[in-house]
Amino acid sequence: MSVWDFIITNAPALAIAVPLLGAFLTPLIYRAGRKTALIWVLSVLGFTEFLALLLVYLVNTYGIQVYVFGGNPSTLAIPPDSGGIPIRIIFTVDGMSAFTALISSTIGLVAGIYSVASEKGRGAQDKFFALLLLLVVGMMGMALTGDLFNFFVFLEINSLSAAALVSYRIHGGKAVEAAFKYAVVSSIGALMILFAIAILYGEYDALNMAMIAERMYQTGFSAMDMIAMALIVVTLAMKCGAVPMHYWVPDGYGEAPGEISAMIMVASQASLYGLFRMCFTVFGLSANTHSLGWFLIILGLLSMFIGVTMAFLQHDIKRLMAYHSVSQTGYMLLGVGVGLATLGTSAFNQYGLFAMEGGIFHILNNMLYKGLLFLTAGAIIYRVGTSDLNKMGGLAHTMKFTAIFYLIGALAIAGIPPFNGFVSKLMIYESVYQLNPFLAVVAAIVSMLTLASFLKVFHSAFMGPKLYNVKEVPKSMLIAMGILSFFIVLFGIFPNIAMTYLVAPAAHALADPVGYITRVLGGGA
Amino acid sequence: MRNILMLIVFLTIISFFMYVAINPGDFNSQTGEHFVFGSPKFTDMDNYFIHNAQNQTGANNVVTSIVFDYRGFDTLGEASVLFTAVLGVGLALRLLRGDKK
Amino acid sequence: MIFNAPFISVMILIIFGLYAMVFRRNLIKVVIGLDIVESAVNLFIVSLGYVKNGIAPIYTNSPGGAMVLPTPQALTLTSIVIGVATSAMLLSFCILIYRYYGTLDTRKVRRLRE
Amino acid sequence: MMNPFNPSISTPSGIWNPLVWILVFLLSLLIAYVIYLKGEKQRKKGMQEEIFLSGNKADGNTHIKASNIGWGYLEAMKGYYKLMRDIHTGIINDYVGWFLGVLATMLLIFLFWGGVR
Repeated sequence: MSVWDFIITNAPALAIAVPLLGAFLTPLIYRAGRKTALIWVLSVLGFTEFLALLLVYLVNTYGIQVYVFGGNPSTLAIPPDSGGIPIRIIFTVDGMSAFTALISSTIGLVAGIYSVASEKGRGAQDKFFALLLLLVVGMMGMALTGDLFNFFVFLEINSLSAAALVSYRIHGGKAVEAAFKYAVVSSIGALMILFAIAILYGEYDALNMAMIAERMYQTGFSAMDMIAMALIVVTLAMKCGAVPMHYWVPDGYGEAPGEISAMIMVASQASLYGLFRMCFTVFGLSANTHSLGWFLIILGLLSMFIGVTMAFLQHDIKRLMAYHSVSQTGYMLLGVGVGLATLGTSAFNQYGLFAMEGGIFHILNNMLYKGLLFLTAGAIIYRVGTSDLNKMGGLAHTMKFTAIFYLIGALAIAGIPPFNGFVSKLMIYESVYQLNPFLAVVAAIVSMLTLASFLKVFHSAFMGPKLYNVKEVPKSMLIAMGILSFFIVLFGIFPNIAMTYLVAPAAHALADPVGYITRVLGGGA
Repeated sequence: MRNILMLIVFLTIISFFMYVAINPGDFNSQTGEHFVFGSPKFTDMDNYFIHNAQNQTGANNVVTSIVFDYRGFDTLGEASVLFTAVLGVGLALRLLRGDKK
Repeated sequence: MIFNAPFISVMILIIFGLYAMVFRRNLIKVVIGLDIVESAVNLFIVSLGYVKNGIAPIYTNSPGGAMVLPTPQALTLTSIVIGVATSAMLLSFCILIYRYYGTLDTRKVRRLRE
Repeated sequence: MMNPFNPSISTPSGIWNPLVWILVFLLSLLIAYVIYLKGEKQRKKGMQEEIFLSGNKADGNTHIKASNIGWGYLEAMKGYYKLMRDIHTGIINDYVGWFLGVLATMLLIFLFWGGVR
């Protein structure tokens, strides 16, 4: 068996194992010098990115990939002597998982490149880079796993490493406060998920998502399932920053370093993935998806509106952007919520699937432009030394590239046409309008307020007289921002590239829980 | 005001959690009790472990065989969580140890 | 119903933990509340696996008869370690917060608001 | 399967093509430039170039602070923002409390509004 065959066969496991090995070895390799460690970290991140791309290719070519840890062969989901129940931990990679894994590893790579320069000269960098890799592990694991308890374990890796990274720049204790709040909130959430997993285990004696969904469908949706569903859905909605529980978002994103804000933003998208996976695959067959969908829609509306209005109030650049990511999460919840509310009816094929595609495309776009904006905010703070917008001004005189990148990101997030934000917003407006016109109106108003507050940032940070005599940021930060800007423009002009290879498979995978279940419980190939 | 609201919230949560514990049957009474202490409803996955663990893994302790074989990947994840926490504590407390910056 | 007494005590523990997290104004007590919830959930998982008159799932010197379900015990082992890791992180953050803010009162530890 | 390099995307009620949009944008730039060229030739330097800020004459070095931007909007929405400020307390107990509140609401909604099919 050649190396290539080995990689193809074990791609889902390697996508976890490679960054995990990288994280374990980083503190050791850092002893050999910073440069060696950086080469190591970046090559690990690059290889992870390659594996995620390979997973997307495999899923698009051969359908859902099943990987059984310890199975012989590794695709044997159901052992022949077990009577049709999955025994071991199973990774199930469908379109949505591959999509989330791809955006997670991409933002990890970009943040790695960016932090080469931005964290130079700070202490404890071996731990910083190891935690960065662990955060990638957490996101990838949440995306790829098909086992509930395993999902919980990766959720904990995700939240703990994110909390540690938030506290990296201690910033007079403020960053530690933010990290504490983030850690408390995500720990109680994770415990509630564990509680729900215990309820589901006690009822069905299974931990595999497909098996639980199958048994739930057979025995009927009981009150226990309802309570477990409420626990899981509310927790994951909190982890992705939906509004009545969004308070940790501005704290956490606002105090973290720029590239870490971008990564935590994508980590919360991984929780969003978990939310969609639970709603569609685990509970989608049995529960009342109509009311569940409307719950997501209402959360999305609240997130959109309150997020954007609170953002307008802020004068701290990172906090402002953090509130905007609350608002952008609202768009995704709205789009996918419309898909969930219409699931199983004739409206689903008319506009529900399209709304889901819009919501999922928005996840990709949000990763690109919100990541870019956080990186530009990090660049500004790197040069100016403050995050207070009131003290900024005239940066466009000297930081020309940063200004251009900021403008690309701001226009994209506001939905100005040739950039990618417009495409997904258009898809959401058009389809949501058909469910209820009010939803589309709110979405459009939120989009306008977004533009207003980013113009405010542009004016106060980049325009005006030259207050600071600063240089352009170092090259590695510009490269990281340039990568994201390139994809923003590319997906803005050719949206069908993303639609064909990433978004449409993801939406179809979510909308087809039966395919997921039969692929796992059908015995594997 | 806050306390009254939180009281209502707590009462709701208590009633639902107690429902989980006492488990008198379903709301729409399609199905009976789901889990009773001492007699689980489904046991097939665990029966597989109990019957096959000794043959397949060579461990007399079934829990060991699950922790290190059937669900060994969870144990790897657990080790990673511990590693994460160690790194995080080291990162957070680096100033107390007197590292620079 | 009364046979579900272990579950009932677990729920009471969870409620106590949540109460501590919502109403106690000390950061350490909030962390303690979190730990109570965590122990309660672990207890819940373990008690789910009990089979009437079951013995520990170990074949060495086994007297025979029904065995309790092994999976919950394995899950609890994992989740205990995770809980320890979480508490360690949170308490180290508490140390730092006390160092920089000089207080552990939650009403004063809020330089980040709005 | 769609052609991935086809820029146009069709929505339930229309079609969107970024290339056409860019063409129209460039065309409108061209038209604007033509109109600009047709402007008055007699315009001299120093005729209409003074900067005013809210009616006061300003030198070129004034910079509006971020907190002062959108003052009218914030003033109009005062009640709403007061409510929002009250909600965002920044106390960790309240963060957990809101989580439990949404959990309780969700449980009640699903109990009375069809969580069980």
